[in-house]
Formats: sequence, C-alpha cells, structure tokens
Amino acid sequence: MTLDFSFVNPEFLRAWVLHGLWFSLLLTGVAALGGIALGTVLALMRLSGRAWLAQPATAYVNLMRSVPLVMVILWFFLLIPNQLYRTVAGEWGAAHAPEVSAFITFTLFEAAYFAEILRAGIQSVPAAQQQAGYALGMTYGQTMGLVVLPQAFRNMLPVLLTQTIVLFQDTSLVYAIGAYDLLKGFESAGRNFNRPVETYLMAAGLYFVLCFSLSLAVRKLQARVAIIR
Amino acid sequence: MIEIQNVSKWYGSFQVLADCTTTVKKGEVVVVCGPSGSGKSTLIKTVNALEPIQQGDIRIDGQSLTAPGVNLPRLRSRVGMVFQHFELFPHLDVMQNLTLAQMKVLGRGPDEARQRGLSMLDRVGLSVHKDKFPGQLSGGQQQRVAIARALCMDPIVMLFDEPTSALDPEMVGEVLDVMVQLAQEGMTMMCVTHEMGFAKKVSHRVLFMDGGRIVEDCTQDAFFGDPAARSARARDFLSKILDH
Amino acid sequence: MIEIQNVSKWYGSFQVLADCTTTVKKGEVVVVCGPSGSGKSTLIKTVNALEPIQQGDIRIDGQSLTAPGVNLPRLRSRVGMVFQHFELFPHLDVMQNLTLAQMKVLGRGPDEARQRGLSMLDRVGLSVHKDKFPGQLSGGQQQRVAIARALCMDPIVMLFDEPTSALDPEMVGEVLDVMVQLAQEGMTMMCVTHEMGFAKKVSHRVLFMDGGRIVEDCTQDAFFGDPAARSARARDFLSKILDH
Amino acid sequence: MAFEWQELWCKDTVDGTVGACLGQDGGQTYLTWLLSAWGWTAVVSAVGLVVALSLGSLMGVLRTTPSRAAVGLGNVWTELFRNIPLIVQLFLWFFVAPAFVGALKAWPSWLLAGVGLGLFSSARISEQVRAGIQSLPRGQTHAALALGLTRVQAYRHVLLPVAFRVVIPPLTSEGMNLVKNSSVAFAISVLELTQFARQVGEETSQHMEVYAVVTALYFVSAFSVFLLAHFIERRVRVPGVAGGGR
Amino acid sequence: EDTIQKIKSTGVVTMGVRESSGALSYTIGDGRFTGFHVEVCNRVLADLRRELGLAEFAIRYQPVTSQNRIPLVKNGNVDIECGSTTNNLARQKDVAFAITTYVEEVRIAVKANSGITGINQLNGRTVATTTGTTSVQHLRKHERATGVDFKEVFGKDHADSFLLLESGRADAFVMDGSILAGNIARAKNPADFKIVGEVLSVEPIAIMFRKDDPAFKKAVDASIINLIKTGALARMYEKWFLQPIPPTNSRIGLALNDATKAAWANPNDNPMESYVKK
Ligand SMILES: Nc1ncnc2c1ncn2[C@@H]1O[C@H](COP(=O)(O)OP(=O)(O)OP(=O)(O)O)[C@@H](O)[C@H]1O
Ligand SMILES: Nc1ncnc2c1ncn2[C@@H]1O[C@H](COP(=O)(O)OP(=O)(O)OP(=O)(O)O)[C@@H](O)[C@H]1O
Ligand SMILES: [Mg+2]
Ligand SMILES: [Mg+2]
Repeated sequence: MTLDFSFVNPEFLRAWVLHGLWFSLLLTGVAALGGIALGTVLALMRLSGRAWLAQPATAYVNLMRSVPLVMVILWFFLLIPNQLYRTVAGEWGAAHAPEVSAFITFTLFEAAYFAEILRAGIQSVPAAQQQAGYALGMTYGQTMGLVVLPQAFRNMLPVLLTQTIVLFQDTSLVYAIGAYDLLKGFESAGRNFNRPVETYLMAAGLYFVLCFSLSLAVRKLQARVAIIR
Repeated sequence: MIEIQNVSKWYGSFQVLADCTTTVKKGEVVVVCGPSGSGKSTLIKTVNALEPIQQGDIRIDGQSLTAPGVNLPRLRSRVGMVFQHFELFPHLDVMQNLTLAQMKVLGRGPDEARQRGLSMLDRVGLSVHKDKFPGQLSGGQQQRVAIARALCMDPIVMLFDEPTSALDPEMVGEVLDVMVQLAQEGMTMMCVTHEMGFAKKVSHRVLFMDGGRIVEDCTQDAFFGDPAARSARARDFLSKILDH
Repeated sequence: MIEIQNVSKWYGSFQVLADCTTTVKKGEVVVVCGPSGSGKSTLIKTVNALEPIQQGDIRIDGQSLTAPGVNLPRLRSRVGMVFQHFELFPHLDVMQNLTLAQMKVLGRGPDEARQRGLSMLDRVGLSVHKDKFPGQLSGGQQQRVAIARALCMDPIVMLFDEPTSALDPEMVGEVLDVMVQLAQEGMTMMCVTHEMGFAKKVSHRVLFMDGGRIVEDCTQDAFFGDPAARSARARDFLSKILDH
Repeated sequence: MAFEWQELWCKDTVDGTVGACLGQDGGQTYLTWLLSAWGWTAVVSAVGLVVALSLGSLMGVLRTTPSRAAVGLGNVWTELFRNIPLIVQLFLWFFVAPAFVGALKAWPSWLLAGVGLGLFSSARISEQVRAGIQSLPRGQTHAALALGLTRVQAYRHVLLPVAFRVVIPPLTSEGMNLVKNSSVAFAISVLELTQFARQVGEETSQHMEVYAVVTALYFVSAFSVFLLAHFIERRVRVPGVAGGGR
Repeated sequence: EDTIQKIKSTGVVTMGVRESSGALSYTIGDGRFTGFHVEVCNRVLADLRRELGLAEFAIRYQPVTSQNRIPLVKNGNVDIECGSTTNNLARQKDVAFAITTYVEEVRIAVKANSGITGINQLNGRTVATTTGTTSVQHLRKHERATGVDFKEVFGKDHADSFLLLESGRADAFVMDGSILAGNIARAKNPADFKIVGEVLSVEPIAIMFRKDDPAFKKAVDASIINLIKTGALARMYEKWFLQPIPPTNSRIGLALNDATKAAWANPNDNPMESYVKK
C-alpha cells in the first residue's frame, strides 16, 4: 500500500482539523459538565427511596442507555423546528441550531451514563458517613454536598474520566446533523482529496495522542485528589 | 434528659425494637449491651432520629422527636454521636472535620469554630495532628478526633455505638480514657459497648438487650454484683464475654 | 517443623521484617504478639510463601521455601492457614468451600472430599450448616468453617492470623474453644493473637515483635511470669492490652 | 396510517409493487429486508460480545497478575483499543490491515466488524474485570493460595467467579453499548440496521418512519441484553451477600 | 411558511450544502463550501435579491447529509438545498424542486487493466457502491432483470467505495458519472481507472426547497432559466467540470452529457420517473 501525505501541511491542518478539534473539545467539556450536573440529580433521585422520584429517573436512564446516541442526536435535531431556536436564541440560535442541539442532546444523553457512575459512587461511601453528617445536625443538602458527594466524586474520578474519553470519541456522531467535529474534518478532507486511508491514519494517531494524554492526566490528577486512607 | 417510651420499630415485617422504654437522667452514664443483632445500634440511633420509629415516642430535653414540624437538624446538633468506625470525613483534614458542622449548622464564624475545635482537640490530646487527614491517623487517634468533633457542638448528651470495637487492642485504652474523663465531668452518656471494665468503672446503669427488647435495666451494682438475680440470657452473655 | 532463619523483607525501601529467626517444633504452640504494624502478619505469611522474602531462609519439615523449583502449591497445602477475615469463598456454599481444594489440590474424589469435609465440620460443631453460604453464617461460625477448611487438607502445621479480632466479643469464645482443642490434640500451631487468655492457657512459647524484629522469644512462663525480665516495649504493650 | 404502513413495508424492493408483506417467489419486501438487517445486527453483536468478553476478561486478568510483562501487555492492549474511535478502527481493519495480513481479505465483513467491535469493547471490559478483581480483598487470593491452589486455579475457582458477579452491572452497560455500537458496522459493508436505515430512507424518502422503526429495534436489542444480564445476575446471586436473597 | 417573507424578516437565508458531492457541492475546509450547485444557488439568490428588491441578507451554509436533507428542508432548518438531490416523485410529496440544472448518468468505473467493458461482464464479480444512493437500487434491479449475479459491497461514502475499487476489494464501482470522474481525477494515479459501459440510468438533479411556496419557486425557476439563456450555466459547468478546481486543482474532465443538454434546451422540473429509459 502506498501512502501519499503530500496534501498535508500546516494550512491543511488549520483549514480542516482545527475547527473540528475545537468543537469536539468544547462539546466534550459542555456535555461532561452538564451531564455530571444532571447525572448527579438523577442519581440522587434514584437513591432517594421515593418511588415518584426514583422511577422516572430509572426510566429515563434505561431509555437513554438503550437507544444509540446517533439516533438520539438525529431525533432531537429533526423534531425541534428551527423556529424554536430562533425564538429562544434569536438569529444566533437559528444559525447554530446543529451545534446548540448537539450540546443539549449530548448533555441529556451523557447524564444517563454519569448518573449510573455517580450512583455507584454515592453507594461506595459508607451509609454511616451520611448518618455522621445528620448526627452533627446537617441537613440532607449539607450532608450530600459537603460529605457524601465530594467523596463519591473522588472515588469515581477515574470512571468519570473514562466516560469523558468515550464522550470525546462519540462527538464524531454529530455527523448525523451536519455539525463539524474532529473526525469529520479528517473524513471530509479524505473525501475531497480522495486520500481516505491517509486521513484515517492521521485521525487514529491524533485521537490516540489526545485520549491517551487525557488518561495519563487523569492518573496524575487522581493521585493528587485521592482521599488519603 | 432522654425519655424513650414504648418504642417499637420494624424493618418490613421484622421487628428490631419491641416496646422499649427507659429514661436517662442528666449526668447519668448508661451502658447498653447485648448479643449481636439484638437492636443496640438501632435503639441508640433512634435517639437522634437517624432511624425512624413506628411506635412510641422519644423526648430529648422534653422535646419530642416525633412531633410534627420538629427541627431535626437543630435537635441532632445537641446530641453528640460517636460511631464504631469513627466516620470522620476522609476528604477533610482534622481541623475541617471539627469546624464544618460548627460553621454550617451552628453558624459560627471560622475563627470561633477553629478555636473551639482546637480546645476540644487539646482535650483529647491531639492538637499536634490538627492538619493531618483521618487516613494518616491510627484508629485510636481517629476515634478521639471523632469524640472531639461531637464535643465541638456543645452537646447536652453523648451517644456512643461500640466506640472501641473496631480498634486494635492496644488503642482501646486511649479512647476509653477520654470517655471516662467525660463521664467524670458529668456528661450525660448512653454507650453501647462490651467493655465491661469501663461499665464497672463509670456507668450508673446497665441496659441489657436481646431480640429487640430491653431485658434488663438496672444499676450497675445490681447488674455486676448480683448475677443470680439476672435473666438466664444475660448471665449466659456475660459469661461469654467475660470468660476467655 | 518450621525453621525461620535470618529472614528480612522490604516493601520498597521500608523494612517490614528485620533478621527474624525462630523455630517451631512439632506439636509446639507459639503465640506471636506485638503492636499494630510490627510485622506479625507479614512474618506468618512468609511461612507459607504468601509473601516473598528477600533475605534468609524458611524451612517447613526440612523443605526450604526458597529452594529453586520447589512446588509451592504442594507445600502450602500442608500448611493450614486461618485469616482475620475468614476469607471463605462467598460464592461457594460451606461444603464446596471445604471440598474445593481437596479435589483440586489433593486430587481426592468428590465422595472422599465430602466425607472428610463433613467430619471436620462436625468437629467444629457446624454440620447442620453444610449447605449454607458464608454470608448466611455469623462471624464466629464462618471462622470455625475456615478452620475446618484448613483441617481438611491434613496440614502438618496451622497458622492463625488474628483469628478472633474481627469477631463480636461473644463469638470469640467459640473460636478459641476450637483452637484450644486443636492445641491439646498436639497440632503444631503458630498464632498471631492478642487473646492473652488463650496464650496463657495453651501456648508453649510467645514471640513479641516490634518494628519488624522479634524482640522477645521466650516460654510463656517467662513471658507472663517474669515481666521484670522483659523489654520496656513489651511491658508497655502488655500493660495496654491487659489493663482496661 | 395502516395503509401507509403497508405501502412502505410490504413494497417489493425491486419493482415497487405492494403485495405479500413477507415477499413472494423469492422477491424481497422492505419488511423482509428489515428483518434480515436486524439479523445482521444480531450476528455482529454476538460475535462482538464473544470476542469482547473473552479477550477483555483475559486482558483484565493479565493486568492483575504479578507478572510485569503480562500487566504491560494488558495495559498496552487496553490503551490502544480504547483511545481510537471505533469507526476509525473498523476502517483500518477493513482497508489497511489486509495490506499487511493478507488473510484478513478473505474474512467476510460481518466477521471483521464483529471482531473489530469486540476488540474495541475488550479494552473497556478489561478495565472492568481488572477493577472487579482488585475490589476483592487480597485475603481471598491468599486464602486460595494457602490451600495449595495454583494461581490459575485461584483465578478460575475463586477470584473470577466472585469478580464477575461484582462487575455484572458495568458489563451489562458495556454489552448494551456494544449492541448500539454495532451500528458502525455499516461503514464496512455489513447490511445491518443502520445501513438499512440509510439506504431505505433514501429509497423510500420516508426517513422518519424508517428511523423510528430502526430506533425501536435497537432499543429492543439493547434492552434484551439488559434483561438477559438481569436474569443472569439473579441466577448467580449468592445467598447471604448484599443484594442476595436469603 | 413563506420563504421570501422569512428572508425579509430575518435577513438570513440558510443554504443546505453537501460535504462531498463531487463537483456539485463540497467543502474546501475552513467551513467553506463550493461547487457547481453552490455557485448556481449563489447566483439565484443574488437574482432574487435584485428582482424582489430585498435588503442585504446573509447566506448561512448548513451541511446536510442524504439522510437528513429532506427533514431539514421540511422543518425549516434549510431554506434552499444546493447539493446533489435527485428529483423524484416520492420526494415531491415532501418537498419541491427547481428546474433541473444537471442530469446525472449512472456509470461503471473499473481498473483500466481489468478488461471489463460493461455491466454484463460483472457476473460473479464484486461491485462497489455507496450506501444511501439510488445506485444500490439500480444494481438490484439490474440483477433481477438480467439474472446477472454479482456480489455487492457498500462504502459508507464515495471515497470508501472508490477505495474498495482501488484496494481490489471490488472489481467495479457503480455510481453517478460525475462522482466517478471526480474520484478518478483525484486518485493517486488517475490513469489506472476508467469509466466504461452503458448508462445504467439517468437522474435529474435539482435545487430543492419547501413545498407549497409558489412565489419562491417561481423566482428561483425564473433565475435559473435566465442563467441558461445567458449561457451562464454552461460557463459554470465548464468551470467546475472541465477546469482545475480546488482543493487539489485537478480536472474532472467530464463533458456535458446529452441528457443535460436536453434538459437545458427545454427547461423543466420533471421527476426521475419521466426519464425512464426508452
Ligand atoms: N436496614 C436494615 N434492614 C433490615 N434489617 C436490618 C437493618 N439494619 C439492621 N437490621 C437488623 O436489625 C437487627 C438489629 O440490628 P442492630 O444493628 O441494631 O443490632 P446490634 O445490637 O447493634 O448488633 P451489633 O452488636 O452486631 O452491632 C439485626 O437483626 C439486623 O440484621
Ligand atoms: N503491601 C504492602 N506494601 C507496603 N507496606 C506494607 C504492605 N503490607 C504491609 N505493609 C506494612 O508493613 C508493616 C507490617 O505489616 P503487618 O501487616 O505485618 O503488621 P501486623 O503486625 O500484622 O499489624 P496488625 O496488628 O495491624 O495486623 C506495616 O507497617 C504495614 O504498613
Ligand atoms: Mg451495632
Ligand atoms: Mg496483621
């Protein structure tokens, strides 16, 4: 197999890759933060012991986990008319409908996964810790916010970040609604230069470097914030 | 100070507490003992409403726990509690463990909370460790910090749930010493423990539980001094834990 | 039976065992005690090569553990070991716990293994529980099953690592009873324990460890009868665990 | 509505006549095509599951052994397969790998897709299996070795049976992900559900209808994995252990 | 909804474009799109502004895929789609088309040294085509009609399909002539490939927009007729299909076919079904 990388130069990378890379990173960041926030609420609902809170949360999580993300992205984008984006966010909203839609969909979808991780994290904190919080006179909110969740997050940090790496790779699914992510940059260059093998190899390399550095960073971070036991 | 009146509790169809009644007066030290699973922990947890009860009533300083609209956090902050596994907050250092609830529950300022924390830490002999994390302390030290943490809230009564049973044998002494001192200073205390030496030394009364019931409730003189008057179950239990 | 010769061991740069030497003769019961972290568990685990050593030599029945090509599984099967947290296999019922190693290691048939298992279970008084899972037994019962499991392998020596320290106080007795009986039947035993009553009753020798060293190695008469002749560290330790 | 339904699904895929919904005289309707596409989704997922579970477990186990070489192999494997997007991996297996390993060219694309999908998931499963094993008290290993079991026997009879029970929930999730990820197989010419949706949506111009049905079938497939895992979890639940019936 | 009204009130028109539809509509990176149809649309929109006296409006490019282009036009996300959409009856139920601007011929590309000259020689061979295109249907029909039996492999996009041919996984690539020509032109070695055989089908390609908006359609059609009359459309064809084009500056080299000439000579918006082979 002969490879031809002659089309690759700094200008190529700027024009084809940079924009998508930025969008993928931004989408990952927004969806991770939003998903963790919403996921925490879902996890707390599931653990509340009250059926009217737990059941809707469980149903939501199971539904999201059973449908391919690309379908969720597609449905969400197609079913919401452009007019709504325009009404809510004006011309900017209408112009960035796919991106806005991606931010919302990814957040909603990832929340289901983060909820499961956080549920496990909260359960990994001994129940007596919660009781110790109450015994000191703290309210439910204080106990959760100051005692249980900080521990749950630290215990689950590696899993949360692994899921974030998955999320970063999944941002490529926005191809379904025409948003432009990192992989799209390589793919579309591959098509228009008719060098798909070369661009896929470059994509594999770049993804590997990014994701692997992220997981190394996670390990470092984990050592720093780990609870001394 | 603590009035427990006909308290019953069930987990599903399983009855953990059956019609328990007793009173702990101000300044009194009461030891609770009994076989595993007899409901000791459950009983002591109902006293600050960590476990809800289905029947009966509990009053702390005259205030019923089951009254509608009772401010449970407020009430709990006046009842200190020490757990078997210490339950220090592992992600906070010792000083933060001591000041967190003071600031969030009692609304004390950081300086005041810190000062109170330091003096309590001093009392359990651990001032030098104030900046360490729980994981960096031995079990005995952790339990003493846990006692200090409870004391910071100026409790009117202290509850202990097997405070020494998770400790290495050589560390049991240092924790009991702190508890003895507290008792001698007149703190109202309710302790689940199997340390009969401690019971003999400072307790005023002993409760013996079995199968969710308070089977014996008598002065420590009667409990240790007059075994013949005790129930068969209590005698059997005592012989097991005092023997080997 | 067990010869430990100048054994040293490091975790990284941290020395856990420093030049430990002792011998356990056939039929002898040796108790190992000492403060937490002094290396007791590590020492006992080196005896059946669960922890590798960096210096020195250990021989069981004349066979060196460090000799090249030694069949460790074979050797370990002849050394019974009982752990602090029982370590029964939670997914197997009691009978399966007892027969697994007999069949896989000793190559016994299912019937023979079962029979041997039943008789050992009978010996620790638990035949009726043979079909239960470990999670359905009390701590004391689990530890007795663990002893039975070790005995099924017809060990020539038994190692115990704090077999009662994870137990509720009222269950300590039932486990110690089994151990006393074993000792009286002439089993060679090496026990890490803080149960000084047990030590006084059946041990022939006591080792006291501190900081990875065997600080004291003397007959139990000398250890308990002549405190003045003991090191300051050992006296201090003894006073702590015997006092309260 | 019912008419439109028939109009879409009972149409012959070649001449466009609407007739018997399951096709006649060797003809194919969109319904029979849909069913065969679902079948291919199932095949690819099944191959993927087998590969992912076996290799993932193996790598997870290797990473818990005392051997540095084994741990290293497991680590490299895991990092390699989890840090490159699946679609890129499949592309490389299909177009690039055969240039180096000629035999791959003879593999049918469903097999290549299943194996590629399995390799990708094996990295995640290896993480979970490793975590499961490491969550067991070290005493369990010691107890097994102390009874004279070899290390392999200790894994086989003690560590893995318990570790697998511990990791059933995350494995379930991964199994569901795998089924959903099988949709990427369309990229290397497997006629599965996503391929069907793209092609038939285009042919019939009824994208929404086609996507709705395909989404539902994915849901059913992934949820069956969930139900199956749930069933297994209950079957292997150990009495006396938290969550186990007494 | 009235598109002209919408453009007036928002000052923006959203143009649906394709990422890589041969020379018709594709990206040159940096979020920019170009191609024959994109240029046609730009001219049409400029005419619209002039004719209707609209204020200055912005053009926003919205990349679409073959799966989502019709829903997007229907739900208002896209005002005018300038990709490579075939005008057919099924689609006319959902959307409307402008006058046909280009007529595509489905052809066969093979390796130059393969000796294959027509579809009938493909018996027992492997044929590549792209998922989500009408070519798949043509192949199926052909297979049924002639009894010729070939294996099909599907690329997820044209570049993949071409790679199937290039890497030897397929013996032929059946696709729109302009796509085949474009891929060959950009291949590492264009001389290795050639387009052979009969025209398997012809398809009118047209600009697409919302249904039931006669005013908009009228304006667009008028503009296109004007482009045809003035020869501007032919010049644009020349520019995109016969001259070097970005990003690689290669020349597609596909002469204007007879079907397109006929469509320009007699402007119409007939669907594909009316082009059935005589
Ligand atoms: N959350 C629960 N759900 C169901 N049963 C429970 C729960 N918590 C405790 N129990 C049961 O209630 C009984 C009393 O438990 P409790 O913890 O009060 O006993 P205890 O006397 O403190 O025993 P120990 O000495 O072992 O601490 C036990 O049989 C226990 O199994
Ligand atoms: N895997 C390990 N890595 C590093 N240090 C270890 C490890 N295992 C044990 N240690 C250290 O070795 C020392 C001896 O441990 P060991 O468990 O033998 O003590 P012990 O006397 O049994 O204590 P205890 O009474 O608490 O069981 C301790 O300081 C311990 O922290
Ligand atoms: Mg208790
Ligand atoms: Mg130890």
